[in-house]
This record gives sequence, C-alpha cells and structure tokens, in this order.
Amino acid sequence: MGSPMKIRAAIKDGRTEVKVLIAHPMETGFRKDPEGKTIPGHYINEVVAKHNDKVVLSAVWGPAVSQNPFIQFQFVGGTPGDSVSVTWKDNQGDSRTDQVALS
Amino acid sequence: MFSQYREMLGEGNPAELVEMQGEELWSAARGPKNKPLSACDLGLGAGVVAGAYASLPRYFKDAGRVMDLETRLAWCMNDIQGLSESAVTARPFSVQGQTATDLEALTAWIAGQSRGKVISVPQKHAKEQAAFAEGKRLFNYRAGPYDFSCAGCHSQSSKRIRLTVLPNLTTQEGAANAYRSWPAYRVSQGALRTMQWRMVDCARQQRLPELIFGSPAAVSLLTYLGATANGGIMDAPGIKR
Amino acid sequence: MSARCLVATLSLLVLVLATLSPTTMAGDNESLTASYRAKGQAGLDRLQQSEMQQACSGPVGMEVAADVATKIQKAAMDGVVLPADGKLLGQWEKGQKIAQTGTGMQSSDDPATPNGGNCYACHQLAPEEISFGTLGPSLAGYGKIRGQSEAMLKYTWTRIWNSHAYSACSHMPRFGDAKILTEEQIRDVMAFLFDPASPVNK
Amino acid sequence: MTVSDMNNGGHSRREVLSRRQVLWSGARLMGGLLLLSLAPIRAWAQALEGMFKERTVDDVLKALGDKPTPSDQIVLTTPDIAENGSVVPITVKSSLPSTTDIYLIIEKNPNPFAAAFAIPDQTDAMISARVKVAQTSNVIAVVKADGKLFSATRETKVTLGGCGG
Repeated sequence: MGSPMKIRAAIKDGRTEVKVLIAHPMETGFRKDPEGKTIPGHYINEVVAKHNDKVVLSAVWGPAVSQNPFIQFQFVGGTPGDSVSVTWKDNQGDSRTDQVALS
Repeated sequence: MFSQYREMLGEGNPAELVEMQGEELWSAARGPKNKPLSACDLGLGAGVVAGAYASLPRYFKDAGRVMDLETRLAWCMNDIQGLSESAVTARPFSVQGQTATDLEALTAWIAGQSRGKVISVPQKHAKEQAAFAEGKRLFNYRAGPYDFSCAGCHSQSSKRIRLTVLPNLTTQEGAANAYRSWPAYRVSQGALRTMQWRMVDCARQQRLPELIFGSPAAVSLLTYLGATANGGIMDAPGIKR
Repeated sequence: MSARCLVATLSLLVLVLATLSPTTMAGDNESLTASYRAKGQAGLDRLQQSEMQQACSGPVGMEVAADVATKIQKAAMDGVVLPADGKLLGQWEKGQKIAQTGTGMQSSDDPATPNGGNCYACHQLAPEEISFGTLGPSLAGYGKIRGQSEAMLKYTWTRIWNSHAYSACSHMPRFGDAKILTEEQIRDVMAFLFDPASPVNK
Repeated sequence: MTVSDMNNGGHSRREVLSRRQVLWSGARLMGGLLLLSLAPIRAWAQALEGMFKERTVDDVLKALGDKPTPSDQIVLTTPDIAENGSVVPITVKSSLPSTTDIYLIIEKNPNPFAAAFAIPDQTDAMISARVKVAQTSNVIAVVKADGKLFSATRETKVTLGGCGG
C-alpha cells in the first residue's frame, strides 16, 4: 500500500508543472542485509500521471531508478479545481494512487 | 566541487516525505494514555512548534536537564503518552530501505517548522553553560586507537575528507552551516538522518565505542555546536551525499 | 615493559599532568563512560586517554609545552619497529588498495577483515585519483621527488608507524604503533609511495 | 479496503488512523479504479521488460531498433561529478518535433537500461528523474521522435565522498 506521495502541481503561464516524490525503497535485488542475505528486488515498474482523466505521463522503470523517486514534468493546460493524480505499481504487486487539486 | 550536484538535488528532497509522516504523528493520539504529543513543551511553551528547533538544546525545568529535540521528544512520549522512554529510544534510527522511525519523522517535521528562523540556543541557565563547556571539552578529546577527536577534522576551514568539505565547527560560520542543515536526507543511505545520528556515527568513525542516544555527552556536543552556531538561519531538513 | 621504559613513561605522565591547565583537567570522565557502551571490537577502554592523547586534547590553538612535545616525540621514535629483514618495500598494487580502503577498527567493522589505511581520506596520492582529502599534505609524486635513499625510506616508515615521532600532536593515526596496519601492509603502502611504477609517481 | 487493512503493516504509527489517513484510504479506493487505467501501458511495459535485463548498451540499442542518431536538439543535463552514485539527477529536454518517448541508459550499470517515459501530445518533451549510477559512466538519453531514434550522451563522474568507512 505504500506511504503517501508528495505531489506538487502549479499552474504557470498556461502550463501545469508537476513534481512528484514517491516513498519507495527501490531495492535492486543486489544489496545484502547485515547478515549477508540478498535483499529481494522491490521496485516500482509502472507509473501513470493524469490530468483529470487524461494521461499526461507514463513511465516504465527498472531498479536503477533511485530510492524515494522524484520526477518533474509539465503539461499544457490546467485550471484551478482540476485534479492531478499519480498511480504507481511495483514488482511485488503493491500500488498506490494520490491526487491533488490545482489551485 | 559538489555545489552543482547539490543544487540539482535541492528540489524534491525526499525528507519532505518524512516530514509528512511527522506532522501526522505530532497530532495523533497514541500510547497507553492515548494522547497526542501536541501538548509537549519544546521550550517555547506547550504545543509551540514554530521556531522550537532553532532554540534547542536548552534546559528543561520539568526534566531537570538540558535536552535536544530528540531527547525531549522521547521524554514527552513517556510523560504525555505513557510510552516507555527506553522502548522509544531502543532503535532511534531507521535502516536503509525501511520507513523513518517515529523519532526521525517527528524531528524532520519539527525542524522544518524552524525554516528561516535564527538559531538561538540559550546559554543562560548554569546547566546550559555547563553543557557547552563539556561539549567543547569532548570536541577536543582525543581517544581510541586512531587518536581521533572531533577537532582533528573540524577545526580548520576549507579542508576536505576525500571530496567532502569539512565544516570548521569552531567558527560561528562553520557551525551555523552545519547546524542549519540537519536533520538531512542522506542519499547514500536513502534515509533521513538526525543530529543524534550524526553524533553517534561520528563516534563510530572515531573508532570509539557506541555513543548512547540522548546521553549527556551527545547532548553536550550538540549544545556546544548549537550555541556556536547562534545567529545562523535554519534551513532543515537538508539533503546530503 | 622494561624498568627504564616504565620510569620514562611515569615521568612523562607526571610532566604531562603538571603542564595541563586546570580547565582541560576539569572533565568528569564518569559521565563520559556513562555516555558510551561497548560495541563490537570497540570497548569502553578506548575512552581512556594515553598520555599523548591527553596532552594533545587542549582547545584548538593551544600548543603543548616544548618539553612535553619532546618527550612525546622521543617515546614515539623509541617505539618504532623496522622490519627484521630490512625489507621496507612490498607491492604497490596492494598498497594502493590499502590507501583506498576506509574501514578498520570501527565498532561496525568485522575484526577478521584486514584494516584499511584510508590514506586518500586526507592525502592526495596518485594524481589520477580525483577523490582525495586535504587534511594532510599532498603525496603525489612522492618517490619520484624524494628518491629511495635509505634515510628517506626509514623516515617514511617511521612517519607511517608513528607520526608523533616527528610531530607531537600529529593527527595522523599511528598505523604501526596502534597495530592498525600489519608490517606487510606498511611495506605495500611504502611501495605505493616509492615504486617508480606506482601511479603515485606517474 | 478497510481500516483493519490499514493496520496490517504492524507499525506503531499505523495504530491510530487520523482523518488524513482515512482520506488516503479513500484515495486508495479510487486507486483501485485508477489501477485499471494502468492497463494501456501494460503492453508497453511488457514490451520493455527484456530491455531491463540487457547487459550492454549495444544490446539495449539493438532491442530498441535502429541505432540512434546523435542530435543537438536533445539537451541532457547531469552533474559533472556526483558525490554519491545512488542518486544522480538527470534532466532530458527534446526540441525534436513529435517526441513520443524518452529512454535513460547508464552505460556502465550492470543493466544499462534504467527508465522509459512516454510523452503524450499535451505534455512537454522534458523530464527530470534520478537514477543510480554504479561508477563513472556515460549517461545516454535516447529520444523517439516521429518514429525515429535520436540520442545525447554525457559523462558523469561518480566518486567516493566522506570517510569511506
């Protein structure tokens, strides 16, 4: 189920700038714990961002994306009250969606 | 040398995720007494969070000793919520890949509530002055098989360990630059690290035995550092290598 | 410990105690030991200061008295052990690895793993390595500049074994004296510094 | 999704639900629906799956199709030196018309292919992300524009900071 994301979305000159921080370990599957056992890979592999119902970014990731991922992008449009949502799914089947309203 | 790198990381500090957890925890009713921590006096009055971090460590009459934020939080969790202090401080720091501990989350959020505030660690009470003097002594105390002290690495300006610039903690400027940026998200560990962690990990690298969380030595060192930093502007949580 | 050595140590201790200002002696070391706990290979005994450590723990800028400094340097020099076979140079490739390795003797380190020298934390060595510290002087081109005379080899061995032989309150760890590096490891670090084929001299 | 599900984490912090967590749980309900909307990229994700297992840049590029043409219409920003390789910030901006995809490739990583982004019409062809770089390496941004592949390359040095212990 994961921890909440931090989504910032701001309207600027006819565009909406989106910054997303996701809490996730992004374990590579190569790291070992203090007892020397390999920590299984655990990473987000799919991300979709939407402006209201329209997809504005989709991404497919491997374990090389950093822990607690951050992404930034911008799309044309956006008016106060619109929603920006982000959904992720990881390789262990966990997923989460958070959204913010534009102001 | 890493200014460009750190600037690129400045936006989107994962510490913000930990701050969100901490804000939640501060007002959540918890523990055997099922009370929120928001009645805790961090030095500026019960429940006052804004600016509290910038004026810690300080002497607390109710506890009869000088406390930094983290030891104060553990004390409040015991006093207000009925949680055992030893249980709270048994594992104060998170392991890479795990979520932040309660103490880390609360510290991140409360430190964030001092952004832009002037560091003003009090030196009025005799015990605050004694903590400063003891902190200064320990700062210079050489021990262990490597003969290290804090001063060995942190008493000159513009020196580096590898490529990492070492703050000169004996000057106001150096101490302020260090104090204002902790707690901080450490990208090498993927975790938010606090000032208590910084003290504990410096002791480990000094080849000393384990510095105990919230111990008199840890709080004294932080009092020396904080009071030397007085006048600086808080900008935490920061982000570091 | 020989009687002569014991006398020397005791007289040094008395001298050190006599020259320390009251403020540096005011510390309450009971509160210090109460603030730490033994962990891994790091026991509470590590908090106890040697005479050198105590003499060199004054506030920043405070110099130790000249006679104290002389005593510390002499004791350090007397404790230096040169290899019995007279062989001071090993393999630079191994020395390079030791110079790059930062672990050793921490509470978190496995005592079975050989310690590193962590030379790069404080010194520039091979010019090709950009990640070096500046607390100590640059040692780039060390052997090329200084040559390999017996005096230079012995001086360098002594610096690594116990730097306090030349500088009473040196911040460099006593790699030989404190058994941080083995004799063989010091030979390898020496080769890293002196060997014409070593990247230090390129 | 019920309140008891929220507690399954077993962490003390989750013992008490605040108003905001209940709202989050609402967002999770909606998340179930939104997850359905991950469906359109599922096929794309599956198509890329093998790419993440390739061990060399050449194999990655082969799997992507044509060899990309270097283009000054792609601005790739990475730090010259990263103090730690576990977080290396990367920004890719493409001025090529009809940019639809941006791929991030780290030459010296054990698996060079790091991430893929699909850019719909409404979105500017610019993305910032952070990746792990195991050692000093070329970072390659590959852009698909109007069905063709273009690239930009930059070296980022990864060093050891701190006490190294």
